[in-house]
Amino acid sequence: MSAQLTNGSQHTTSKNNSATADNVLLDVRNLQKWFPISAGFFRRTVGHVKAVDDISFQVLQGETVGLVGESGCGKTTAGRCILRAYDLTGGQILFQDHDGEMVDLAPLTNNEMKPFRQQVRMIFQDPFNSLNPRMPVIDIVGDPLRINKVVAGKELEDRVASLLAKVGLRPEYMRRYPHAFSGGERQRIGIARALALDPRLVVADEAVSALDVSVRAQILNLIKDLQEEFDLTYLFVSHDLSVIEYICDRVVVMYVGKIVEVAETEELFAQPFHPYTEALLSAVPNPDPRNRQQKARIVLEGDVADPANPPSGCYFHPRCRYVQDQCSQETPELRQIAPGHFAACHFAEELTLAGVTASGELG
Amino acid sequence: MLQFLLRRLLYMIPTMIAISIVAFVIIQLPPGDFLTTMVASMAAQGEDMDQSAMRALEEQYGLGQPVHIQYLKWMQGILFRGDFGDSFGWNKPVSDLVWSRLALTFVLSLASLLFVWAVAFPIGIYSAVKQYSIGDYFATFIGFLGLATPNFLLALILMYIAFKFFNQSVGGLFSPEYTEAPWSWGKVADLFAHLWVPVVIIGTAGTASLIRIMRANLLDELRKPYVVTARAKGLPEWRLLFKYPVRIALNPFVSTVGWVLPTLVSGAAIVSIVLSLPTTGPLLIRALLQQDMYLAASFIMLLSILTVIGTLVSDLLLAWLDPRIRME
Amino acid sequence: MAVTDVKTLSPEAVAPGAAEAEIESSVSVASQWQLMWWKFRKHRMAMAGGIVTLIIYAIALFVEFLAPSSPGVIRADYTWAPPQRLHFFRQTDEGMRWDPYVNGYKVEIDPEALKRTFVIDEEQVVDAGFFVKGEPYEMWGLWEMDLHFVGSTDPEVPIYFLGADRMGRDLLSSMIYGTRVSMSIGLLGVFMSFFLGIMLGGVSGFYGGTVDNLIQRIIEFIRSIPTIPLWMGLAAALPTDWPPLRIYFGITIILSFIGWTGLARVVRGRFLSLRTEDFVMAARLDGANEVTTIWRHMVPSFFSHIIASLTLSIPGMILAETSLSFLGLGLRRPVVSWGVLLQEAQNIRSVATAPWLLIPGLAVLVAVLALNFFGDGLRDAADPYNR
Amino acid sequence: MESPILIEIRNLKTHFYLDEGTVQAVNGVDFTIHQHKTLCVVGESGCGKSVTARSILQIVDQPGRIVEGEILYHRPDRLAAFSRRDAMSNENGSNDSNDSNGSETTEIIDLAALNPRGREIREIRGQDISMIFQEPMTSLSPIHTVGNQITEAITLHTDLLEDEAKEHAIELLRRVGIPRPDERFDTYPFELSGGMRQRVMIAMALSCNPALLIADEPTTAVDVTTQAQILELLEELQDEFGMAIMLITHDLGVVAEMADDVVVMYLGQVVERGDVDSIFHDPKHPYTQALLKSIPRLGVSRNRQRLDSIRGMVPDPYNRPTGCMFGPRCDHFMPGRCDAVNPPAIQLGPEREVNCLLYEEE
Repeated sequence: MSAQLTNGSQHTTSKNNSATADNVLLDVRNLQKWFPISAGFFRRTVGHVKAVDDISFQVLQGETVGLVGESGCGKTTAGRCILRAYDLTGGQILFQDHDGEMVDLAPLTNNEMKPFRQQVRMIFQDPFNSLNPRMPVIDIVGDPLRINKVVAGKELEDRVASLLAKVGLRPEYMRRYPHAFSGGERQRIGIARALALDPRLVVADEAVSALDVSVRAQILNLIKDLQEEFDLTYLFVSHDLSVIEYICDRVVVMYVGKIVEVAETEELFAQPFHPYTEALLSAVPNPDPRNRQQKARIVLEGDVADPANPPSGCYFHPRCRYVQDQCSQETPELRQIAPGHFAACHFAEELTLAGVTASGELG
Repeated sequence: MLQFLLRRLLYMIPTMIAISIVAFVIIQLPPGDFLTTMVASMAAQGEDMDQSAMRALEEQYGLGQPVHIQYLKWMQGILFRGDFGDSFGWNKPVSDLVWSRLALTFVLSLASLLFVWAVAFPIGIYSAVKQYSIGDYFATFIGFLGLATPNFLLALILMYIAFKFFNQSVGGLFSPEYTEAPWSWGKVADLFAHLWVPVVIIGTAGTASLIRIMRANLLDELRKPYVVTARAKGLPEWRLLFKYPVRIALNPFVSTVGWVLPTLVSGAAIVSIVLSLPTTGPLLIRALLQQDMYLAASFIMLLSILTVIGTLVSDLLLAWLDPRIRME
Repeated sequence: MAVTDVKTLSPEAVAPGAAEAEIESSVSVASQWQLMWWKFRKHRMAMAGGIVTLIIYAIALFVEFLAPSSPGVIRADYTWAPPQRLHFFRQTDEGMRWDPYVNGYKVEIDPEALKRTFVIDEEQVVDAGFFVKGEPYEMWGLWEMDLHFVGSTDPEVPIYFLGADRMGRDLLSSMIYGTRVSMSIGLLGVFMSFFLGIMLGGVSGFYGGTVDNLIQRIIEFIRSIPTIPLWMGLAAALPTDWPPLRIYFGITIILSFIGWTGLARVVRGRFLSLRTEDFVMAARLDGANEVTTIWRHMVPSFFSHIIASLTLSIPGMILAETSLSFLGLGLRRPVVSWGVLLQEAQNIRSVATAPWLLIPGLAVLVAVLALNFFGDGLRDAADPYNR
Repeated sequence: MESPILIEIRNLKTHFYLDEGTVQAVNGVDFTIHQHKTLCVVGESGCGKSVTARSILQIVDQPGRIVEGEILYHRPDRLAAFSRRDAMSNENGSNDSNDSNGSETTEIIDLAALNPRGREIREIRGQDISMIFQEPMTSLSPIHTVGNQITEAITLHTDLLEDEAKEHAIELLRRVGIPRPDERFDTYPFELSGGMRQRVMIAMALSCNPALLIADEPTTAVDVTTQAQILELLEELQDEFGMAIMLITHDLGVVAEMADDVVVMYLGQVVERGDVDSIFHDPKHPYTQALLKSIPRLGVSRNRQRLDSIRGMVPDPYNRPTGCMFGPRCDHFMPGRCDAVNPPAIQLGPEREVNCLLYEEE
């Protein structure tokens, strides 16, 4: 992990990203995804939902980067753009190929994407909708192998069996249909499918949010174990800060389609530089009744801004308790505040914001 | 709301134009025209028509011209003079023939619609609230039966029963003494006395499917969380039922006018033929068989427009009922 | 078994106790068709409807053999002859004996109307039988046969189980022949609208955008025209001098012209909702191309719904054909359908003289009811994964 | 526990009769709710916490019904309740709730014995006991204005006139933190955000100044910042109105922040109950212990020790284990004992119980 700490300084915004280190697996530059709003008889486009609006970040080989924010902040859309499940409105998605070269995935056609679809895989949120109910497990997990002509026949069966064993399911269940499994087991099947093609980057979109508390820990542990075993890199999309803190090395915080803060997990949680991050951390309920009295909770006013019609300047200014005149007029750039620690706030240096201390209290 | 109304009115224009074209084209589809039909029937009776008389008739009706010219002339007449052309078969302007019959068709369809609603609404509510009760099963069964019986068959059976057991005829919309009489209160009363038979016949199929729709809608709504909220407030069951789920299930119910109305108009056409009612049905079929072009096209067009307007009214009603649509 | 079916569909189904292991695993590996069958089987009315539907189609298949005679045979001396009841046993000196027969007719003159009417004469006996030799026919147009399921043992004396029409044609034979036409015209019409509906609905739902918008407007437009006047117009457009077979196809095309809109809506709706399903996205991310995604993932997901909607649209076709033929705008003799037969009952006079002419209506009723129940059950069973 | 008892649930059983079999959603639950206190019921999906709450108001959905047990409602003196209402209507009167602490209970009603459609239970619903739900979008009628829905609750239980009720409703909307309440009175739920809708629900629930507010996963469907707003609001309102809160949640963090007392449920049964501090710092039941260890905690899990997960999963409701419900997943499973006996509640102290054979005194 220490290697990445020093590398953090290279992790930058679009302005100074000339150098790309060897161990940058994914380099997202100025990613934009706007969804048109259409109305009327002829379905004319009357505006855009700027779901993801010009975001840049990097993911290093072997690390887990968390993408966190509230619903509607664009984190899921960003993840899906990286998987090229959506066509982009703008920007680049540079991905390190096997031979170390950075390839921009953004302009690739479906056919050209095919080799990369094997290297970038996804774990879905909902274990019920993400498995085709009309297919037995062997087809669900084996289809990526078959489609990409990796293996076939008896060999495919063996591969599926070993994948199922890896994720903690009994291989003899491979003829069963999804309806025979519980939520946690289904999520394991989904993970087996993601791993089938020996991926290098796995985008996990709220992978544990739909699971029961007692099963959630099992899956989180599994995700961690598999990372070690297969040398995986994760982009972990979640709204749950305690899960993010547990599993991620570095965290990207998003608000209304923009990145507001990027830092090493420990730093971000201990010393946030953006008031939104502070508020988010403060809002997480602390599972220790003894901390209740000490905690001065920051309760944000109002609701998340509408991405179709965001406020002027800093999108967060209407809810920010440190708001100044400048905030409603100028849009803050994401800039480096401390080594490896970036924030998009005009007053990041001046503010002293509260994080979470190691004991779980708010400092 | 006003904007909604304007937009809906605007949408209607292309639909109306398309309808007029389709109506006209359908009539042009069969080979030959009214004249050839006439010549053929005359020939069958051993008569001959002389060439110059034919040419004169052709000229008179503009039959020699290309179809699109004929269409444009026809539309011009309708739009600027309210002139739908002449009926060949009756040798009269179409407008003399259609309006009174169309008005009766309108009355008949509207009455059927009201009947369908009046019957389907309470039965549908009952069926949903008392799901799986004997009454529900009975309503479902009758519903299926109603769906499976063709309108005209029901008409025939009713006629047979009336004839056989009551020795009276159920056909027509007026008693003989009023048939040719000018409109008066007595005639209106007579109309309503006769109306219920065709209304019941036409309405049966529609009622059956609407009961099922109302039942399904209401069952859906009854499972929604807001019902629990209302119950947790302490509302009495019946008040709760009518203020919330029934009221909300009413919306899709109202929107069914869109397809119930065309079905009712269709049903009215065919039942009128069986019961020989003085509506559009019998005249339309005669016009079609005789290739009485302008008359048939005018009927098809006007009937279609009637349903389009009906659908519009139901859309407006829906918007009035449902704030989500109104404020879209 | 049936009890455990649904139980294991609950999302939290887990490894069972040893006793249930066998049943459990059979459900675990059950494909959607098996699950659907289990679900359908529990729906009693639907099962009954399905069986009746099968019987009707079986009748349609073997009409030549089942009908006592051909539908077109005119016997002017049996005008409006009433139905003759089939007696299976005959009273003899030694008691009841198996020997099917019917009573013959005698002619009565109505003193008021001075009309000749047939009445059943209890004195006369006409021998009847099963598997009798009768009028020769070509089975399926392939080979000659003269064996009839039921009929008069004497070819010279006709039997009218369901009475005769105004030209002395046997109603039962006509109805049996009509079954083939009425049931097949629905089927054919449905298959044509199925094709149109899947194509246009699929294009509309899968690609969306302008194409979708255009197709939607067309559908809305077609649906806003009242069907019977439209059908009447189109049917009247068929030239009167066409041969019966071509008229038959003409009518199926007219019926499917409107039928497809409903199916297209269903297909489009399914495509639209499936397009956003996670498992469809998962297939795309697996590297599957568009064709694979559609055929391996999307179509199987709504195929069962389509079959259900198809079944439910056949009755509409049957009713429409019946109405058109009844009005004289549809099929015409020598082709017989139930609607053509009902045309005989168009005015109150014929119904009053020969109420049995309404019997084809009963056939329509039974067929439509059976198909509706069957289709309803299919629709309920179509989504075995409904949580 | 100096505060008087408000609700006493004894051996409550609510079962659902489905074609596939009987689901014993709530199967012998005992606990107590005290006046002015917050009780959290915590458990995973399918543990019966929601059904328990609905049983109190007799609004269990159709195939389900209460088959056994008592729900004793110690109805506080209505005079005291009225004084609380007065306290509320003169807005500034801040912390009057202590006055009503000593309010005497005049009658005890067994809610489980009342006819679910009868007048008695309807008078209690929304007036004495009210409820808010998880999904504020679907829990409000989409085609009635929020004002209409709140006013209805008021006029139903008071003899306020229509415009007085409206005034009161606007006051409530203001109190729950809705800006420009007089304008919002006429809006429809779909015009409001999730957090605002939940506030409307709360305003509606508090309109008759209930003795108990049941909140069924009130923050599950909203974002974490909105959750903080709602929880804060509930705390404030409790101080001001003095009602007891029964909060149902699966989030242990929410429990730690809100609860005075905690009931832990698993598969339709209570496994442990006690005050919040002992539940979190001295959990007794293996399930509670495991649950607390399996959640990632902000700040604490930063040192990245593995989470201790509970093995297996919650059994499906038709296949309940014999004996202890948690037996098959328990690390302390005692063969021959835990699968034979459904453990009874073992008293560890006042209001402190655990249902586990490990604590049985020989």
